[in-house]
Amino acid sequence: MSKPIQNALGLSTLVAMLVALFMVFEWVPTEAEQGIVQRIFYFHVPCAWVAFASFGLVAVAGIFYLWLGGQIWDDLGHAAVEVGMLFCTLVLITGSLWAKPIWGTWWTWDSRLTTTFVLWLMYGGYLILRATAEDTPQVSKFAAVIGIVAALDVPVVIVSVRLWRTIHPAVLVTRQGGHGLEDPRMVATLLVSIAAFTLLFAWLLMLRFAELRMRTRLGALAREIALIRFRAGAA
Amino acid sequence: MEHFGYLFAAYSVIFVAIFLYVGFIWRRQSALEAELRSLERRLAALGGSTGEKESSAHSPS
Amino acid sequence: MAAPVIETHALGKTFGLTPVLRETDFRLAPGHAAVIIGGNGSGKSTLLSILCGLVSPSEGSALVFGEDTRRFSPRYRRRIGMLSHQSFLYPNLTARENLEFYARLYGVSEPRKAADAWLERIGLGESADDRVRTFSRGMEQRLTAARAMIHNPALLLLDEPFAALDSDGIARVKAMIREAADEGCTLVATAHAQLEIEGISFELYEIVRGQVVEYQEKDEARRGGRLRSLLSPRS
Amino acid sequence: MAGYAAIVKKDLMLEVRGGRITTVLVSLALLVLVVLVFAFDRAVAQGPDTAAGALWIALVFAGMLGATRVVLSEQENGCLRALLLSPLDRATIYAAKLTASFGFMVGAAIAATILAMLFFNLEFSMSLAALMLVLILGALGFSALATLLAVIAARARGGELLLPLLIVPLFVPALIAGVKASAAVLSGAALATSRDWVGILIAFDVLFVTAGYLLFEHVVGEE
Repeated sequence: MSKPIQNALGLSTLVAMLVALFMVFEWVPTEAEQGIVQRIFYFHVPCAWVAFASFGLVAVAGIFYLWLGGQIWDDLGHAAVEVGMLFCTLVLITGSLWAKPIWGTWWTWDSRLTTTFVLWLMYGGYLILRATAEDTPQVSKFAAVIGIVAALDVPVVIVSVRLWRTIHPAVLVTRQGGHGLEDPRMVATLLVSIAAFTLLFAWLLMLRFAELRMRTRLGALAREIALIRFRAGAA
Repeated sequence: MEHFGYLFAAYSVIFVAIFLYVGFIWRRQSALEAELRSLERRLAALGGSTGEKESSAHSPS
Repeated sequence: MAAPVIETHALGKTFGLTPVLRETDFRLAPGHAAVIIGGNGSGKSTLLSILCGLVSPSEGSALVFGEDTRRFSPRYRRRIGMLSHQSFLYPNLTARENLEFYARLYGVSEPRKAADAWLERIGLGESADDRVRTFSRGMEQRLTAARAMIHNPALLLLDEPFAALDSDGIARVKAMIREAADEGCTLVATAHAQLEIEGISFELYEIVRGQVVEYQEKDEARRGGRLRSLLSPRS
Repeated sequence: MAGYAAIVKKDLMLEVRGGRITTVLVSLALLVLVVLVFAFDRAVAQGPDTAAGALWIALVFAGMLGATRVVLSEQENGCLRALLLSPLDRATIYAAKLTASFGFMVGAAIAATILAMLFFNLEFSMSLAALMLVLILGALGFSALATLLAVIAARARGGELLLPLLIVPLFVPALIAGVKASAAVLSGAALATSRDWVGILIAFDVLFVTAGYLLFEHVVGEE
């Protein structure tokens, strides 16, 4: 992964992010019902999008790792789950900061919050496996399998959680009423933010991936040195 | 400007988290780079290849 | 000459950063027998684990019956018998139940009869209904040997077959191995020092710094020979 | 098929021979129910909702211990390696191990249901059959996951702690559906009213039994 691409991506992320920030704070009209705090939405939703996309990528990388082999897929899955967890955490935090003024509570078992939280738990366990277990091909396979299984679980989680909440009496106003996006400028702002976050996601993923590739190469070099010494009889 | 604090907090959290993450990666990357250079030198001293091929030691069956 | 039963090409295995096997080209023709000599941790067991498909190689490849062990299909596994230093026996089952279980796994016809026949051969007919938990080390070893051969394998991998046997057990297991060899079974055994079974001419190999090479007589004279003469000057 | 039957028969035989899995699971279910009875206010802890919750807590704990133990029992003397060396496919080994752990979980579910009927003063009625069906569906999904992931507990560093951390979040949808359906059934509603929940349970089971069947070969192998 070459440095120029990385830098170009970083630069365009910066520009897109500045444009998005300008639109969020200066350009877009304030939402009538919720007031200024509704602007959290423009970064909250892109965070969620990025988190979902990276969890999807984890599963794809897992499938390729099991199918074709190659440390590169394992590194990709590892980078994706980490970046995904970062954004998933941000979704939960910004969601909380939005819920408090609007719903009067930091946390509610609303269907989307619950789904995000369950995903956070699932991939948190996966990340702990990555972080604590040794870096062996066996653990890479475990990780790939868990990544695939978790992705299979996501639709079931979404359906069951939605059903769980609708059967319960709706205590709180549903969020749909909150952001109808009546102004086209709101839609435009959201789309630009999503684009900016997609770039950010690609950049972060690339950075982390490049680091993991370096680690893999370091391992390969260390193994080669060990093999040369072994051949020479200096065990 | 009601609830401005929440809005500010939300955006700060996002940017602080991202900057910290990028900072950590950059620091680790430069440490790794140094380590890679030293290993490459050691390997060259041992007379091996520069290890361009990726070892297949990590590929699954 | 018939196609070799075992054929490895530049076979290497590294666990983490520790190389165990390297650049091994080893061939064995059908019906032949080989002994691989090496000390503890020399990679003997790893080689056998690769040959039976349990462990996949890091470098190069191993072909057994012409099939890459990385993609070993069930019909090839049926033709291999493995006597490892793990007994693979269930302590809470009786000797007969253990053998019958493995006979069924390997699709042996009339598993009950086969189990009884083998129990007689290894001299455990009277203990057939005792749980393996109550067995002495030697009895367990004999049962382990029968377990490894119950499906009449075409290739028998023996990892230090006589390590824990008393002299009676050694004689019995040797007879079993000889009988298998007479039926055309290919043998690969590992040992600390030379292995002698009457009627079988073993090709001798040793593992030198992770590489399987033909056993050098002059080395024997220098190392083993001198050691032996020191230990038992009269023999 | 013969190999599948042989493994299942062997597991059954081992359990009859004083294997302790049933004992452990039943006493664990008992303990969980006792703890819940004392942890909740007696006045509150009577309804079908509490009983349903208690049953599922017992089921999850029993599964965590029992379903994984069925796979781990093969570790002694390297028997798992022997299974891998045998001509069976990995998928058949998975099916056999799944059958055994599912069997143990169903046993635990039956014991927990009987105990819960006593502790929570539930009516013994036709709803029992519906409740058992729901619990059995849950047990199948849980053992499908646990059998697939149990090897991790043995092979990865810190695996025993990690395993519940991985399984419970994955099991959440089935847990939600199971508790809801059980509570409905226990409060006297027909199973048909929980059709959606049962549907989710069945979908969960199909999905993870299939996934386990296909993916098991990637987790049991060694390096």
